Amino acid sequence: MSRLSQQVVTLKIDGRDVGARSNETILEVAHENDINIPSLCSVEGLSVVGSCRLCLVEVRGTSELVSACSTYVREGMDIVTHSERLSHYRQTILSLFFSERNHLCAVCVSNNHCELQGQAQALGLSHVEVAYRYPQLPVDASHERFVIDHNRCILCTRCVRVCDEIERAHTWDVAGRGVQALVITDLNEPWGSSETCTSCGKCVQVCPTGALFEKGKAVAEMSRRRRFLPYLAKTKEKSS
Amino acid sequence: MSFLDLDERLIQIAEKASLVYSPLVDIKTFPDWVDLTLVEGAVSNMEDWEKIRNVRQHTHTLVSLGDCAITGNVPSMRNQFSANAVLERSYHENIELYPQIPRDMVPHLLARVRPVHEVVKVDVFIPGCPPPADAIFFALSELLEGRTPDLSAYTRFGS
Amino acid sequence: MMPEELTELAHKEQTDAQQWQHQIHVCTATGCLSAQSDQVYTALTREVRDRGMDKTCRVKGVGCLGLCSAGPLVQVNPAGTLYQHVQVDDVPELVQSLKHSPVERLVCSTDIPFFQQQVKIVLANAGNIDPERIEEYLAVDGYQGLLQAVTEMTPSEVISEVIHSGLRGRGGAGYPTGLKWTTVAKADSHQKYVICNADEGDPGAFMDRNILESDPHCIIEGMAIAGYAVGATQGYIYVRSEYPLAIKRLRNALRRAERLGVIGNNIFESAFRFQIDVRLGAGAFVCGEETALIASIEGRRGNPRPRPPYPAEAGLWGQPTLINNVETLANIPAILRNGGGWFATIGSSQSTGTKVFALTGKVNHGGLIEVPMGMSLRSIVFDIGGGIPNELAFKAMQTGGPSGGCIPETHLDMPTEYETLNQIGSIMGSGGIIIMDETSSMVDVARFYMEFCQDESCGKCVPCRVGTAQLATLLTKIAEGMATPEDLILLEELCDVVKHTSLCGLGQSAPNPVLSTLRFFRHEYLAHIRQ
Amino acid sequence: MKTDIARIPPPSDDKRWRIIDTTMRRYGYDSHCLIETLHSVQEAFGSLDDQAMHYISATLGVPLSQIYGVATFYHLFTLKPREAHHTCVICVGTSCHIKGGATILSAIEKTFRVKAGQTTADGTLYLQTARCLGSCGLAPVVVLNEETLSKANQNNVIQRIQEIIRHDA
Repeated sequence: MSRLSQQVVTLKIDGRDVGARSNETILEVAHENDINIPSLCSVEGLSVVGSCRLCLVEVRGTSELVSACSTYVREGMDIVTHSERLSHYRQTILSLFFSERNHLCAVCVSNNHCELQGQAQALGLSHVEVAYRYPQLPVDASHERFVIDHNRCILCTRCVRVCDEIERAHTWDVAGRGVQALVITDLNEPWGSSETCTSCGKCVQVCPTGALFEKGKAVAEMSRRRRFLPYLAKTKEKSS
Repeated sequence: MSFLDLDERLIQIAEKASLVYSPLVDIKTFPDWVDLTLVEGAVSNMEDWEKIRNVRQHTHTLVSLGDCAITGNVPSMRNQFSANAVLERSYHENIELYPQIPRDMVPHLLARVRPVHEVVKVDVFIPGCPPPADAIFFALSELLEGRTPDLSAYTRFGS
Repeated sequence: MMPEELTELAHKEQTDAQQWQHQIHVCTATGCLSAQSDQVYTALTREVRDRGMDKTCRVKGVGCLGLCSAGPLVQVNPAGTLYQHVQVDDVPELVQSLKHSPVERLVCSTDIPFFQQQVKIVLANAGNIDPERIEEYLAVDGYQGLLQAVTEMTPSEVISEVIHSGLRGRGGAGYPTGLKWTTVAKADSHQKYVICNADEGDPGAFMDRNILESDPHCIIEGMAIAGYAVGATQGYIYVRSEYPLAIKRLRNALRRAERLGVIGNNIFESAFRFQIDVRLGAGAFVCGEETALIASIEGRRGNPRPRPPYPAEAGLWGQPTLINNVETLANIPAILRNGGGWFATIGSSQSTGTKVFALTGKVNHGGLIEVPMGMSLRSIVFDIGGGIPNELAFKAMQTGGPSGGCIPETHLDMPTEYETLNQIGSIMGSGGIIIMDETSSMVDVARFYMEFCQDESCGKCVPCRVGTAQLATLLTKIAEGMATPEDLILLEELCDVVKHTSLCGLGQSAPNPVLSTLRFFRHEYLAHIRQ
Repeated sequence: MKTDIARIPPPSDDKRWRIIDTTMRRYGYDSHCLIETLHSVQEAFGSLDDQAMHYISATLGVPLSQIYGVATFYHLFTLKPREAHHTCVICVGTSCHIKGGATILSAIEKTFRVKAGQTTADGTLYLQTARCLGSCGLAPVVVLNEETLSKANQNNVIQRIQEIIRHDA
């Protein structure tokens, strides 16, 4: 989503005057100014999907909420990133994530490194009001180095995007729809027998939860390295 | 156990509150009225179910302590299967000598393990597996002062 | 083709039509076909031939005659006698009667409000012309609007005519059509597209299908005019694959239109060229959403994406794209022929023109209707619909399908307008109206729609993916009498979250049926709650 | 037009592959025609199997997982062939629901011991639900093989199914 004309604009975020280029999103400008807006699906260097809905913010003068990751800044915008209403919405959205699959932080490889767990703490989610769904989901450990545990997947599609946009293998995609959706490799074959997977491991590094992890990691041992992403994204931009 | 990790701070708390019912106290029936109850663990069987409803009836402020009480945590892993399948697996499939499902003495399993707040109203939640002593101390201090604690700086799911 | 040829062909067809003493119109739209009207058609054709009447009497398959609940319908012209529930066995008697008086036992009175109170613009040709013959469309001034636009008007003049008409999107939201056209026209790009959204997915709605089956050329003409106005050369019609007859007639109509040269290169000897392709859906309600529809035409999963940018700026393959619903486009030829001012006199000031509805459920006269905007809801139910059968009481009127709401008796005197329907917690929607009597459970209706939304959620954003599933679970719990007062509070809270945080219209409007039934029929929910 | 991808031969001599190829050729072997191609396979073969998806992937240059994603997103596509002698489609659209479509569905499920979306154990009857068949004026509607039963009720539908099954025997 590049824009040809780049202008300098000024706007307000949480009452602070900030300057930005018109081809930047609200989320980018907020981060540049050390204003934290929660998000789970967006990650620097990958395309924007706007699916986690945690980065919704209020724009004064309009009634609709907009996702900060997918909305470009405009001159004179007056943005509110934290309010009682937003905080209630964000907590409920997190509850929906937790209720959807089987997230057991205590026994998860990503315990203390997990973005979902981190957001729950940051947003003060003390418990989940909606009923847990307890779906039966598979764990695929057929790959020689990695494992996917669908019980912990939040369908942010970071793995799908990094595989397609950076590694250009497009081994991952989403199958099915609605609450039945699952990330899959190739024709829903075991990951280990995928003909297209290059075993580069980028998907594992971008996963926000414990869904994708390296074999041999025990509880709380799975931390991620993502420094490669902005650099590779830039290289890709230059070459295209 | 985490509660005991409060160490010498236990004394501070003991100055303001008395412990009337606990696995550590030799009283078999729940008292008529208590100001504050900390409850651990998920609701798994009929005995838990009846117990927690009784506790709720006789408690002013009910606190879910730890992930099992709040999320179901590890005990809830059986929820992907039916209660019968779980019994079958535990008492038949994995047993070589006299496999049988116990009918007496063992409480009847609920179809699903449930977090405490799905069964009764819960007032305060202290997540963590286990919740750190600091979180428990902060929560108790605040509650004893009549305030509702915000624990996000002290603990989280899993922590 | 030359403009003169068009007039000549139309004239020839009009003259030919006059030679027939009788024309028997048999409804061959899906509604009547599912009551075996095709067999009636064949039997009539054979009977007329066997009696040697095929020089004076023509049997013709036509589009929807409207009163679907009384199908198969047959109309004998020029007398205009309408027959209902016609069976193959009735055919000899019917043909015999042409020389005498009508077969009384089969006659369906056209004096009833169902027929008298309708105003037909979009459905003017439905039931009158054979949708498989382009000549018949030409004979009723077909492609004259396009001719006028291309040969006498500039694109901006065409747009001002549409603005002047006050036409608003008939897909549901009611966005001003002229404004949408202006945005696409102003977008700076060499390549633009026009898409006709025929992915009609609301259960209980079949307006677009019947328009496509009854009068496919008016959509083609409407699209070509739109293409001329906004500067597009390529159009796509995205049709549900569940509509095989509509697809067949549309493809046939496109072939005829191409052969005649009313679409293609150098239309009417001008520099304007316009192509149309048909693209099929594959069973995904969410593809009615603009950005999901675009993804689907591009061959991808029908996942919506955040807007802006709107399709008018960056749509199909990133190019400016105009997306209009079938009924919206079907109004365009008439607006061009008669002028925007004429159109604006019909209906009410904020909602001009007519609206086509599929009227079904517990109502005496169900079918496809077209009424002027502003008509009271009560008239639709009790005059046109003829009231509730079996002497039961009216309970609610559902409009807008899974995105709409249920309107109780107390609000029936409201006029049919976009704004008023929004005020009472429903929407105009694409035009499905389902009438419910006192035996219908509103909790059950709310659950029905929520399960629909859960099934149709694409799964991209979490409020819709998990929220609709949670809402459906809660509604089931309520319907089964297992819910507590806290569950009802949670239900309302979740509705609020799903409505305001979902990514696209499907999720944002999914709670509407629950919210509107809670608003007007709260007591039914409370009756289910365990205290 | 895609020129960079070498054309690969169809998976077998089956003449139906020509239809698939014609569809792809009509769109210049462009990846955009994935859904049209899947329609074409579904129509010719009745379902989309791995072999077909591999062929389309190689010919259109669309990744395998993307094809699988699209094929499972749209409900019209099926990955496994349905083999039943008779198909019964119950409309569960709003009008039919209000007028008793659900009752008919549960009666059939009970009588023939089959769930919607499944085939009976003996393979005689495949039971399916449809969102809306668009014949709302004639609700409730049931489609038995090619035959449409309008204003249906559980008795006449069950009777008709039994007749059809008996006719086979």
